[in-house]
Amino acid sequence: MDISIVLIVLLVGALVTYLSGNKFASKTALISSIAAFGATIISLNAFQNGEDLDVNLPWISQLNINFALHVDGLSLVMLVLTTGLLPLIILSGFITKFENSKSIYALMLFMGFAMAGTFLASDGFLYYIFWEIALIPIYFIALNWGNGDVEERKKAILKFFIYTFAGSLFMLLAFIYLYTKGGSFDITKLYALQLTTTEKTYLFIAFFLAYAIKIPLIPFHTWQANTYSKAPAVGTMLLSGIMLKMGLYSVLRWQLPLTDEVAKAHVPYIVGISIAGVIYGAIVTLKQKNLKKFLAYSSLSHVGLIAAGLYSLTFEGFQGAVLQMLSHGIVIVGLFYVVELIYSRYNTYEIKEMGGIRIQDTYFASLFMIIMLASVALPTTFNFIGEFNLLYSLFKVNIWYAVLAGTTIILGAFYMLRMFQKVMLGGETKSFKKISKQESIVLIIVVGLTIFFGLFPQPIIDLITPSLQSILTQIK
Amino acid sequence: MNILEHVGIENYLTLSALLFCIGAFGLLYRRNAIIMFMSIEIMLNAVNLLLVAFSSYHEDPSGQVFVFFTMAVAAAEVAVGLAILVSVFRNIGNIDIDNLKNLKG
Amino acid sequence: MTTLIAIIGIGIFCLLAEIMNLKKIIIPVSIVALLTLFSVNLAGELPEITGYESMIISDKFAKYFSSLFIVLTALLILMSAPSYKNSSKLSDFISIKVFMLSGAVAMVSFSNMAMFFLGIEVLSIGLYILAGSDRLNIKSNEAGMKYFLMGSFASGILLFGITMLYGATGTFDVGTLYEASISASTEFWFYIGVILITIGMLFKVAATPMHFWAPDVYEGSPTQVTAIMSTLAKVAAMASFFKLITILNSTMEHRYTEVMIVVVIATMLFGNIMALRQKKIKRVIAYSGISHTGFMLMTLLNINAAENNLLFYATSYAIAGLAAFSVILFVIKNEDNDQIENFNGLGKSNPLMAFIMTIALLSMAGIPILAGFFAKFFLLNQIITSGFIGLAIVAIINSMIAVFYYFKIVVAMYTKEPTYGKEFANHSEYYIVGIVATVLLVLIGLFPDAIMNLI
Amino acid sequence: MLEIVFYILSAITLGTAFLTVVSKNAIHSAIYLVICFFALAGHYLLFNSQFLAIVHIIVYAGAIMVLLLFTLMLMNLDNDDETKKPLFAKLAAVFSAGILGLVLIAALRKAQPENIEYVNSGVDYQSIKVLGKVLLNEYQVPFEFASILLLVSMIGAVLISKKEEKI
Amino acid sequence: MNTTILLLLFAPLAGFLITLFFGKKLGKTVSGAIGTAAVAISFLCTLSLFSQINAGETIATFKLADWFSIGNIKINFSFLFDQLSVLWLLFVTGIGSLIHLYSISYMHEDENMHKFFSYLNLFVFFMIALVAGSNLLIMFIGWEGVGLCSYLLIGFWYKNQDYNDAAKKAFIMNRIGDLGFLIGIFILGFHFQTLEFLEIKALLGKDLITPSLLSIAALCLFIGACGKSAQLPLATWLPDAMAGPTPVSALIHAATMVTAGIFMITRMNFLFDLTPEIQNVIAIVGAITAIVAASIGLVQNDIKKVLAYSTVSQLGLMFLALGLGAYEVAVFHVITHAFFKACLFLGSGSVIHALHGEQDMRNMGGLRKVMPITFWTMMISTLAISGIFPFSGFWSKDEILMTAFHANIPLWVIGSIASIMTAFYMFRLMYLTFFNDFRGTEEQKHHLHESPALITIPLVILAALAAIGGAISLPGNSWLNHYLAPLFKKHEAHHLDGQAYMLMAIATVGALVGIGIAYAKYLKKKEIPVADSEVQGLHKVLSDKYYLDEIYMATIVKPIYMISNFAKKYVEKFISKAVIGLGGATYALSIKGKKIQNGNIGVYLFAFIFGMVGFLVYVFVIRVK
Repeated sequence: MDISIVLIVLLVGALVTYLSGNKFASKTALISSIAAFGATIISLNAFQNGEDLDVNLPWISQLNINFALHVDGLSLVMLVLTTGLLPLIILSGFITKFENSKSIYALMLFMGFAMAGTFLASDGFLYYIFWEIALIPIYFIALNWGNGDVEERKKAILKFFIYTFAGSLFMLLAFIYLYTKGGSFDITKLYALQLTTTEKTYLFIAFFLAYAIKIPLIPFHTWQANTYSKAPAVGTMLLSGIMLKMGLYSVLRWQLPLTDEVAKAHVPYIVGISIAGVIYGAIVTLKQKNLKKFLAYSSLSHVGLIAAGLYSLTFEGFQGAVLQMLSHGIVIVGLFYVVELIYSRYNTYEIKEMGGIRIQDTYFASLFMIIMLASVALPTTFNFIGEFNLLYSLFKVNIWYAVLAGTTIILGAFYMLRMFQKVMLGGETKSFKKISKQESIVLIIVVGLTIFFGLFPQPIIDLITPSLQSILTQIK
Repeated sequence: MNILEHVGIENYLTLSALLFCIGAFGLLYRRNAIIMFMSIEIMLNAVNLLLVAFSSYHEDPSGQVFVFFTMAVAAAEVAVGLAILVSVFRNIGNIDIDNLKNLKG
Repeated sequence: MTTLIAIIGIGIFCLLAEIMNLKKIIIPVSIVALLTLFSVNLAGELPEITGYESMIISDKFAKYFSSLFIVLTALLILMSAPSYKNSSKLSDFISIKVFMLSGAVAMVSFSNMAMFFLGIEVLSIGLYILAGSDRLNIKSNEAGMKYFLMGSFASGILLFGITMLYGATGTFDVGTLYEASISASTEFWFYIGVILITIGMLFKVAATPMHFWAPDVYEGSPTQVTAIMSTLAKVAAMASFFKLITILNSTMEHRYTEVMIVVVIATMLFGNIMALRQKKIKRVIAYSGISHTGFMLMTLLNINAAENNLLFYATSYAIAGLAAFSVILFVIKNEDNDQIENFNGLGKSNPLMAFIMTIALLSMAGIPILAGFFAKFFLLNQIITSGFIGLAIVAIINSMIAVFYYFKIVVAMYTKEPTYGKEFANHSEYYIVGIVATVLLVLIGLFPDAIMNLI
Repeated sequence: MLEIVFYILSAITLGTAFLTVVSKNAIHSAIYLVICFFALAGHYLLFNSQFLAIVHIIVYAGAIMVLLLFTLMLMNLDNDDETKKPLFAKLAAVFSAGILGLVLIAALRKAQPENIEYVNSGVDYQSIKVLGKVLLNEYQVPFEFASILLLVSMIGAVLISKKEEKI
Repeated sequence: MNTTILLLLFAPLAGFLITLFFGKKLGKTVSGAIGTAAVAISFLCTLSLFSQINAGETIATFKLADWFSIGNIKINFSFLFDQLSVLWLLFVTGIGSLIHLYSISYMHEDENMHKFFSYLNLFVFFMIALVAGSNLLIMFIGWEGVGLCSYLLIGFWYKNQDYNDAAKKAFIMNRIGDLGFLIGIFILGFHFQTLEFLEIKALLGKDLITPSLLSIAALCLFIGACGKSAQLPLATWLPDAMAGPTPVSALIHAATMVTAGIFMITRMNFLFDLTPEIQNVIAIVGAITAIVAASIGLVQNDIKKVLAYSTVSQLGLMFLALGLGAYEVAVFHVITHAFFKACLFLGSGSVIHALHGEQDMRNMGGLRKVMPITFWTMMISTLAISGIFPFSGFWSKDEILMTAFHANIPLWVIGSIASIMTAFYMFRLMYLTFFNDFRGTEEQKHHLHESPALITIPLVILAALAAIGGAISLPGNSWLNHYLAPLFKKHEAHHLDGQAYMLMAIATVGALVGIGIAYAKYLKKKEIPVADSEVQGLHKVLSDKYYLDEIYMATIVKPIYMISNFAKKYVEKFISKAVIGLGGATYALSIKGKKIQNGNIGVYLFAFIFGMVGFLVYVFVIRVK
């Protein structure tokens, strides 16, 4: 057995979903995604039993490109995130009636396939391919099933596509350059390359462009809010829950080890940019009127912190980043699901048109509140562990960085509570249909996961530690 | 007898170049499609002349053989060109190239 | 040589079939014949007629490019079948197309400049004719006229160049010319010849600043002819240009390279930028074709082992073009209206065709996992290996710009409401070509080795 | 002596070519062009390639020019109805043609081999016999291929000119 | 012992879960009973622990589970039961039980009563974690957890957006402190590679950290304490927090949660002892807070607001004591303060309950006769807080002032003045509420009644404790000092000499003066405070709380909003435009290009020829041979 089984399940799932027709598409998709998750868990188990799950098949012989997948703790954790969130996201699609649903569910699974591939690929070229094809399904999902005015949506999504595409092309250049130096795209060979500082600087910039856009870091973030607000909820979840993590993961897996020297020399600046993003994102979030944009900017702030942790080049930063990727992924899916639930009742994303929901559906309000509190990193939630690690790593770089980035716990509470107050609290204004049991499943899973891993994060830490250590050794 | 001993290849080169340029000039200067065709013929003939000159220069027959092909090409081109010209004329009633500006942008 | 003869045979068959009142079988037979020829040619089992190596050689380069041309022509003929269904000139059209193929084959397998020149003229004259073949349509006339005038001018320059080569060496033989090109004592006439030939070829492949004819001619020509121009003609010219450079200029001089770089950049930029605001699909394809020319020209900057890259790029580009044109033909139906609006709502009214078009455009835009991506990738790899990193950056900037207009069409297909009462040219031929091309695009993308290891 | 002939012929060639291009009446242009072709034939004769000269006359002055004239007559375009081109365009034409000529000649001059020795071995290389042999042996393939070219153009000319018949 | 500890920890959590999930089905009384029982169980467990520790048993550490590791630092769910934590738990759970009991009656009319109890139970759980945690991070869990509960309970009546604002403000201001706390944790964790209190204590002597960094760490922790214990400049949330139900004010915002800062500093006393300059800061901040809050309290008319400012002021006094290194004194005052302030709040709740939500003292009066139990219990507590012999407040406050006197005369002066003010405004409260005639509406008057037994029993118990609580640390023979001695650095006790008696006398006289003024003003002259609009001068400054809220609004919140608006409107647009501008430029080029492509074959040929000429010239003509 090897890890490609997960990819195959996802790909076949996408195909079967498409063929199953509109009527059964959602269920088929759910089953496929759960199957993929099951496969992941089995792989995880096998990995922990010491089995070798790697795949290495020749692909393009002339350029020495292989279909190579490598499994370590880090990639497994990201794989679990992907295949774990996918059923949740598909499930949260159930509250929306999609026209031509077979296509959207198939696209979602296909995107899951691409993203899983990104996390697993150990051949630079293969990695790039997966990275790039993940973009196509989300483009179509956002384009065809998005909301808002068609013209504006088109523009926003095209901007998103070109933006990210542009960034990744620079990454492709970087890879090709590396290939010309080493004659292979294999990650271990690339790690072993001896490059001059100038070369590394350019490589760093190329990678940085790709990842800074994907993550996104300021000032490359302007695609984000618009895309989030225009894409359908499931698309937004895929984007924010998993796709952003592709960028962060890649920083860890590719950028830092390959450009160690440069990254090390410029830690203060890059961490500075990231932290600026944290604060800027938080401040801009405050005044957002559209709930989806609100979450987009808050996400900007959160991922800024993750990026800062990564670029701090400390073990704690890496660990915190991985943990926070997971927790942010879980929580943001929950938040967007909440937004979609509200949308399904009120048919609006405008905050000012909401209010008085808690009084009508306290159950929903409680779940929302827990998710909201998790996103402000209350201790005992998963997010706290990540944020604690991240801030600690920044502290190791410079105490002032920790203080500045730490304002996120103040500002985060500020905007989140403000939003919660406006959306949920107050007297009854509009009638709100209580959420059904089925609708609450996603929220319960999210809440459960958040609290569970908030209390027992150590298994994850143990899983990722060896791979993070080896990356750190590579950098040092 | 070799004319090149008297005249020199450079003069033929210059002559051909000038003739070629006159052809090009005609193509640019005129708007009458038929005269533009003629200009093209002049250009091709300039090349023919040069081919013959070089053939003589190298005392090699292939240059002259090539002239035959050039002629064939010229004839073929003229035939096709005139066919197109005629259909243009049938459609718009004249052969002024400046009237053909529907395709642009 | 056998290939050429076989092709000409097929062409003559087309003409004879008309006389023998076998019009109905012309298209099927020629397609089957071409496909048979393709497979036999590709398998290398064609008996070779020896003794003509001084004129035609069938090396690997010639073999694989010829195969590409043959399969392209077969599909193009299939695709053009609906347009000629009721035409009394069917045999003329098909035979011209087949003869054009022979020209294209001559262009990649010549070993004497005469063959090259005749080949390119056969191809060009065939195109002049086809461009103007819609004789009652003023746009078609104009296209034919423009193409003819400018093409002849370019031919004149090409011929001048060949003459200069002859003047410097006294021969038209490729082998001798190659030796002359690497010899230090060659007269400088030779280089003038090289430059003039380059300029002529730049015209044929539509590179800036000799590209102006392309959009106009593409737009004016009947659509299936545009398909030929943007696939077969462009690819053949490109391959032939490549071959010429390998013969004449394998040790490329510094300044020549510089000029070529400028041309490449200008071509890519011009094509892409101009495509942005086009409203007509054929012009978009034309400009995008120009930008692809720019990409393909990059193979010339370092010709060592670049044949495969060119073959790959040419294949993926031409097949994507075929797929796109199958949909364009399907959608625009009559010639006068090829506005992009015609594609509105295609995603709903005909998902399959929309899908084919999407794949074609994505491939052209260079999105993985489609063939177009690998084409660009191999190319970038080549030029970065040769040290032209700046050029690579320009190339990827162009890829970004290209996404704009490709996606404009995609967006039109999926987000706009369909125009009601719009009828499509519902012919199975379009579906066949579209599906075959799409499958090929994906397959080539999945197994790029299949092409990359050929030459 | 031969030089003088060359210069006279050259003058005629260039002059008539120029007149072809600039004369307002298309018929006049055609006439000038015929003269130009004859002058070129004279050049060929100077090279002692009589066969080529004759073929040249037959093909160009005989066939091509007749075709052109015939078309002219057909369209009744002998009168000067060509509207004036803007001065700017004319100047641009003059300028660009001039600069092209200048550059071409400059390039050719620069490429001129320093010491040219003209061989005069007396070997027959341009008699009909030799040319025929070369054409039908060495150049057999292009020769045949040229026929394809002509075939294509023939089909094409018919294709474009013939009316579509309904079947 | 482990069972006891587990029960102690998880009884409130179980109560929380049961009341949260099944509260609605169980009904109000049952869920109230379950909630109360859960805390009572904890109290009993604590008692058991207390008796064990008091009997001289060793300190118990209890590791529940691993949590996570960060670098080499391992962080566990582990708990430390020593003298300090058990003592603290004792009054937390004790007072907590009483207040739960009280709430059964008090909240009976609220439809979400089960939720109220679940929140209270959750609070107690987090408070236990805060107090019993054996490392800084467990303490931090509790720290943030009680903040959350505070948020939930302040905004318990979430229909009113003002209450929600207050809740939000409390949470955010606490978070400012929490950031400080976190940074402090980072500094300690980084340098000691552990967060366990006992280990840090052991490692402190090993020179692992520079003194200046240690000071910074201490300062950061103190900032955390400031936030939680409502010290300046983070004090303004506490008065607003009175928006919550009165039992909440009593439990969270008077007796327990707000003293968490004092607990933390006491817990980390070994650290603060090494940083005298930070101790000075603490003392000064405490003193200033004491006097500022007391002065604001002088003019408040809302009964709960008066108590709130009094709480802030008393907390200031405790910090003063902490700053002077007298931890056991601070603890003593925390305990006595918990008794009498809880009693006062509950009493005021009883009053408010009787008046159906009326909180303005200007509309009260004469309640003495209708509500005798409430009156007497509150009177006892008022005497205690005013520092009248022999009530508990006298002993604890006196010790603080005495310590201040020995350390720094100005601080003593400030503390004394604050005490005088306390006596004044507390008696002002009593007079306005219970004496003279009733000033409310007829309807209210009609409904006036003494509260039911469930409300009065806790009042009586607390009043009793407020009266006699001082016994645990009488000067010269302090059980408390003795009990806590193992935790603190030894320092000499003040002798009970003449000076001490004199200070006691001065304090008592001061309190009596304050009471006298209040008596003269409000009982004799029957003055009623003027309406808010007529207030002016210094009075207005005090009434408007020195404009602290306005200043914060103008200097922090508004600018943030402004930046946010600016960023949203301009910066985002600008970046967006810059990006789109690139696209726009290419588009513009496209238009230009379309003009060149004008369909004129002449132009095309020109371009052709120029290209050709350029090529030739560049490559050939100007080439160096």
